[in-house]
Amino acid sequence: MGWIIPHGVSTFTPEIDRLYYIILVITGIAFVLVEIGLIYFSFKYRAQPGRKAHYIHGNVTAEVIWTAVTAVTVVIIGIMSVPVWNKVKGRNSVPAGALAYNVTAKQFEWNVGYPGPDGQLNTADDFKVRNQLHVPVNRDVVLEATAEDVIHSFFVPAFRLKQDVVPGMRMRIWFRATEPGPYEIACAELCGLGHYKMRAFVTVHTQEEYDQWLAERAAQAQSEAQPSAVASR
Amino acid sequence: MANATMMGPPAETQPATGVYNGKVGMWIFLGSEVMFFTALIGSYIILRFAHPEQWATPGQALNIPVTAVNTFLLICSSVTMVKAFAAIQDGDQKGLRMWLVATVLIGATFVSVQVYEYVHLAHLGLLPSGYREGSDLANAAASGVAWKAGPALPAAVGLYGTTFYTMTGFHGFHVTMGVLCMAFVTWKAFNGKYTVADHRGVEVIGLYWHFVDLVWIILFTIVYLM
Amino acid sequence: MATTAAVVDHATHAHADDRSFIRKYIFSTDHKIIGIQFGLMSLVFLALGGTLAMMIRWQLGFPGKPMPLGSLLPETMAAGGIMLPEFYVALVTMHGTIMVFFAIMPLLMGLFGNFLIPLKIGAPDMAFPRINMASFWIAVSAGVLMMAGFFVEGGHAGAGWTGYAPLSARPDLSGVSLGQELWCLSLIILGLASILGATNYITTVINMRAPGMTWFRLPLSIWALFIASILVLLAIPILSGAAIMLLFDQTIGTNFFNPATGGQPLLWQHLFWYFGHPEVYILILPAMGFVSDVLACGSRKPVFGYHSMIYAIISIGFLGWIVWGHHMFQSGMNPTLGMTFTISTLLIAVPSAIKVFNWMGTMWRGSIHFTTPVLHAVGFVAMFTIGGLSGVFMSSTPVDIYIHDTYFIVAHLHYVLFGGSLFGLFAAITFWYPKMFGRMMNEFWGKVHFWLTMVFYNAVFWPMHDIGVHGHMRRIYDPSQYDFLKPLAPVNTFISISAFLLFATQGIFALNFIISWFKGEKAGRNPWKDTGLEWSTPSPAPHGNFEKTPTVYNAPYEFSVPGMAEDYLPQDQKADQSRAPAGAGH
Amino acid sequence: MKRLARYTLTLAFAVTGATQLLAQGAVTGTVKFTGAAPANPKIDMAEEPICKAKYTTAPTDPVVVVNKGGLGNVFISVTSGLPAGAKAAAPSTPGTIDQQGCLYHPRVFGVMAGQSIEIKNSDAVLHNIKAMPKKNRGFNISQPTAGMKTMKTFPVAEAAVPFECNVHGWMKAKVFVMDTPYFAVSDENGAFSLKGLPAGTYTLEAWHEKYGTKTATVTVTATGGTATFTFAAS
Repeated sequence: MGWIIPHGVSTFTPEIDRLYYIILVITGIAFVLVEIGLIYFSFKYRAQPGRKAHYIHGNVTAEVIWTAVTAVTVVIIGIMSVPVWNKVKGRNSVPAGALAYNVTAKQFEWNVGYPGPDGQLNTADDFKVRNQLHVPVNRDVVLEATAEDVIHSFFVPAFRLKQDVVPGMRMRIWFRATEPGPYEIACAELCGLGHYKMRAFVTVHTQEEYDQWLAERAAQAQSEAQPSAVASR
Repeated sequence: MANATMMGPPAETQPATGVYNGKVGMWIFLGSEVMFFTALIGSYIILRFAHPEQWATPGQALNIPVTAVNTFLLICSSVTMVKAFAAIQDGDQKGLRMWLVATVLIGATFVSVQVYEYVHLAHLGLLPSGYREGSDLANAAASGVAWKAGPALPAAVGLYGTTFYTMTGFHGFHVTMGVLCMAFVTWKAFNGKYTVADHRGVEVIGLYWHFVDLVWIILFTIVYLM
Repeated sequence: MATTAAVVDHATHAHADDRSFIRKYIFSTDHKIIGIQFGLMSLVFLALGGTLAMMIRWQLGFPGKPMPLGSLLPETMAAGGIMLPEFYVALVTMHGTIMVFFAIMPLLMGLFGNFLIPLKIGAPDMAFPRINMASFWIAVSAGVLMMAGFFVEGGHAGAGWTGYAPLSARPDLSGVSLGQELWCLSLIILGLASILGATNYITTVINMRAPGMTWFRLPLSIWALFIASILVLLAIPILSGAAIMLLFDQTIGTNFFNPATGGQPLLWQHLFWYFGHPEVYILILPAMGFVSDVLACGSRKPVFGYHSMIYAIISIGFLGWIVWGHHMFQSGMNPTLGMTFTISTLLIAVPSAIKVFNWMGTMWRGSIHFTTPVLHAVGFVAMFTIGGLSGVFMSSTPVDIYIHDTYFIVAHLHYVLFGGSLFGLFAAITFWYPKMFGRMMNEFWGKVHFWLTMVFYNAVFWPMHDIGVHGHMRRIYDPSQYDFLKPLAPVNTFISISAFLLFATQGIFALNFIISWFKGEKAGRNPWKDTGLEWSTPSPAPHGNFEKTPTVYNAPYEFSVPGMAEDYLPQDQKADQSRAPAGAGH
Repeated sequence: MKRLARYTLTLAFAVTGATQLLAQGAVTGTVKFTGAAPANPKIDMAEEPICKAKYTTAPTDPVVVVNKGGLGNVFISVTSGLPAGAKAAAPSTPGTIDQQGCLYHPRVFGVMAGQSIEIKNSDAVLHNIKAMPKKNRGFNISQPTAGMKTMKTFPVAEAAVPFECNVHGWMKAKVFVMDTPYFAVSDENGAFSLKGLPAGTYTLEAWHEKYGTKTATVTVTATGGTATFTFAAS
């Protein structure tokens, strides 16, 4: 059975995976102790002719010990979670200077808004690509995500990244991809009958590839959008 | 056994608390009611904090004087309820009946005034979904001029209408239920089912009635006055 | 006190039962009949919820292939036997809704809350028998409404059992209008039934305990039902309030959850989970209580740490109110709150661990008779442990980022609700069956059912952790759409086949249940040699329960008291003063 | 819309005289399009290889279809001239809309109120069909497999009911639900024919999803077979 997390390609991966494995080991020990204990007790103390159960109501020392051990363990897990959580989703976690994109989720597509040639988001030369997020490798990226209709959840398994996108709210989702390549984006929150088809792609490029791609798409959008963009306002 | 049809078991063993089941049960049930109104009021608070601009200045859309009188009536009905209870404790059957009838009538009046208020508001243009298109309020809000000695009405009142009707509506529903149960208790009082020794039904419905009054005082404060 | 009670007793108890058939079995006010009615209703719903799960598993195991018997379904559900996505979403929604609200909860609270509370505290009936009866029939009408949703235009509710707004509030976006409205209405009505039931249980426990039945002589099953009833009483009205708001949003145009007019979609989640987490404990606490009773009896030993078990139940009940945010870590809630909820959530591990260790302590140095109920109880401990431990993963917010809304969660919740609640229920049903029907269930087939269930159950849900760790999302109709999920297809097929076998295995239980009703071996008053008050009455217990109000002298689990001839000392049996057990009167 | 002026768009309805061959009262005509047709937006169907395989050249979204100076996908109906409240029985044959290559065929069409619409999926991919009428009851259904057919009916007349597929955000169609059978859609060359109109004078309206509506008056003669109309471009 594989309890092994698949390979991940963002800066969050090592820390989240490490925490996962730490918890796996801790819970694994508890699991083995309890299950072996149950099997052992079931065998050892099974009813046999002549056996009489001991009349015991409890043992305060034992109870205090296992209560304390459990409490300390879970508090340690909690404390270890804090810095990682703050890094990924904390209030001011988005690094300064992160490349920004607009992401608009609607049934059942992810529309990505790119800054046009001026490099600024939310200006006239922005262009939109459906279901395609292209980012450079080793750069901080922030997605300004909104939803048009219902709640969606932006999920990139390879980045260990998930964030619900709620209509009426603006979510800032950031990450830093570490390996070029194509990865899948899924919607992780039930959003209607086509939920399972709400699939998109994030392509991590090297910086040169990315610049080239962006320039191409911007030019294409420029030429294509001119008449129809105006018409549809 | 007077209240058996409503609350009582066929027979009660000695209650462990020394308080009869009906009363304990009503207190417990009211715990549930508290949580219900907490959900409504909590949602109101969250929505209002999120969009304070959708709330009209107190007294602009809602008629405070009328509702204040209505509130006063409801508080009076709590008093008449207490009077009814006191009467039967003294074995005063006549007093019990009189005060119960008074309570039922006042409760019914309260609900009627609330229905009138709804009709009036809907006519004026406030619906659960917000302004009614083309209504007086909608036009006034669109024009942006001052309305009724206050500032201009909010441009949108979707949440205001939503919370107003839901909260007062559910309170009204509770009062209506209370009036119906109270009418039943009154009917039994006229049949002489309550005695000095056993008048549990009067006490139990009284508990509910006071609770509903208390909730109204909170609702009146936050919905009408704030 | 005992004398006053005895005077009343003569009037109420053990009189000739001359009620008509309808008063006796249909509109009965007898808590035992109402309990059994709840039980039968929820077992039907359990089978139905299971059937829905099988359809879900068919689609996941064999995506796009025509379902066996699928051609019997109308075109709006399955076209040529191939399930439609909107039907799949409705299945997912209704499987969850039915199992939580119409199967597990009424089995635990409706069946056993009703059946056990008066019997185990020595009361002749509930505090409010008529309200009790009303509660059942209100629940039935809620069930009928819920079922009606399958037959309306647009299909049944399709926003998940959690009904997240705005999807649930917008017929144009979900394609479902009447179905979702019926869903809300049914939950509101069921809520009323639950609240009436809880009021009844709490009053009964507070007020109607037999003389000598002090709080610390109550069996753990009653403590668990009592705390769970308080949770029902306080949590269900929150759901009712939320469902009413949702219903109004759908029907009269209110704006609670409509973001376009300033409504707050997250408000629904806060309300739902503020109800929902206590609900989770409503679904597990009673099972914990039953298992404690069964394990003590099976091990012939007092429950280890009886007092700390009670405090654990109480603290789980309390902590349940301050952890709802852990369902919403990825919802866009204020991230700072995340830490608070992490800590409070992790703290729940403490009382849960206490309970697990105490169950093991109960078995330790006992003399365990592995009857069917005891097997299920031990199975409960083993499986609940897994469910509890997998919960630690998602309470850690960073790990939750990855596994939230994946099959890891599905595995976790089924380990708690199936491995926990349902194994606990199997233990309880097989244990108290003789008291309900006067006959024993078949032990051989009971054991076969247990072992097959245990094997197939783990074959279904254990691999779900694995696919969850690989990122497999919940509630998706066709995983083969995603490249990263394609390698998991064989696992999904394996899970599905195991699920069909697991479902088929439950047929053994159903047959055992039905056949034993008529043909089972006659049970005496106390077939398990247990200490509870219910075993001092005939099986099945008569109307009014006890020939004479019992007086309680002992703590609930006085097994194997040294120096006594029998290895159990019933709660209402005075121990010889000279050999008074040390634990009595705790 | 203003910058559009440089395309000097004109919609011309040139209705030529009906010949003997045409059924009586038939109005035939063309929807003309002058000026340069704008390029239609490209559709990236990479995510749906099954659909992409159905095209040899990169598919575009056929918003503006111009051939030989004629504009396609224009819906023509009679707005006045018919007796008030005129209604006709709906035909028993359904109107059909097909999903083929991740596009709707036809993109614009009319049915009569009460006439069934057959919604067909010719792609082996999931399409959902979300209809958003204002006067009728909307629906949102899905067709996951190739060859699936679903029947739907709108009982009340309503113009330009939007159909869309949310899985493929570019897929859009418009359905006109009419009380009378007098409507037509121009073909890819802009030609249309309105059959069976009784004699009289009518106002016709032509609707295009991008360029809005144009009206024209036409006179249909009673018997004798021929009727002559001229629609002037505005």
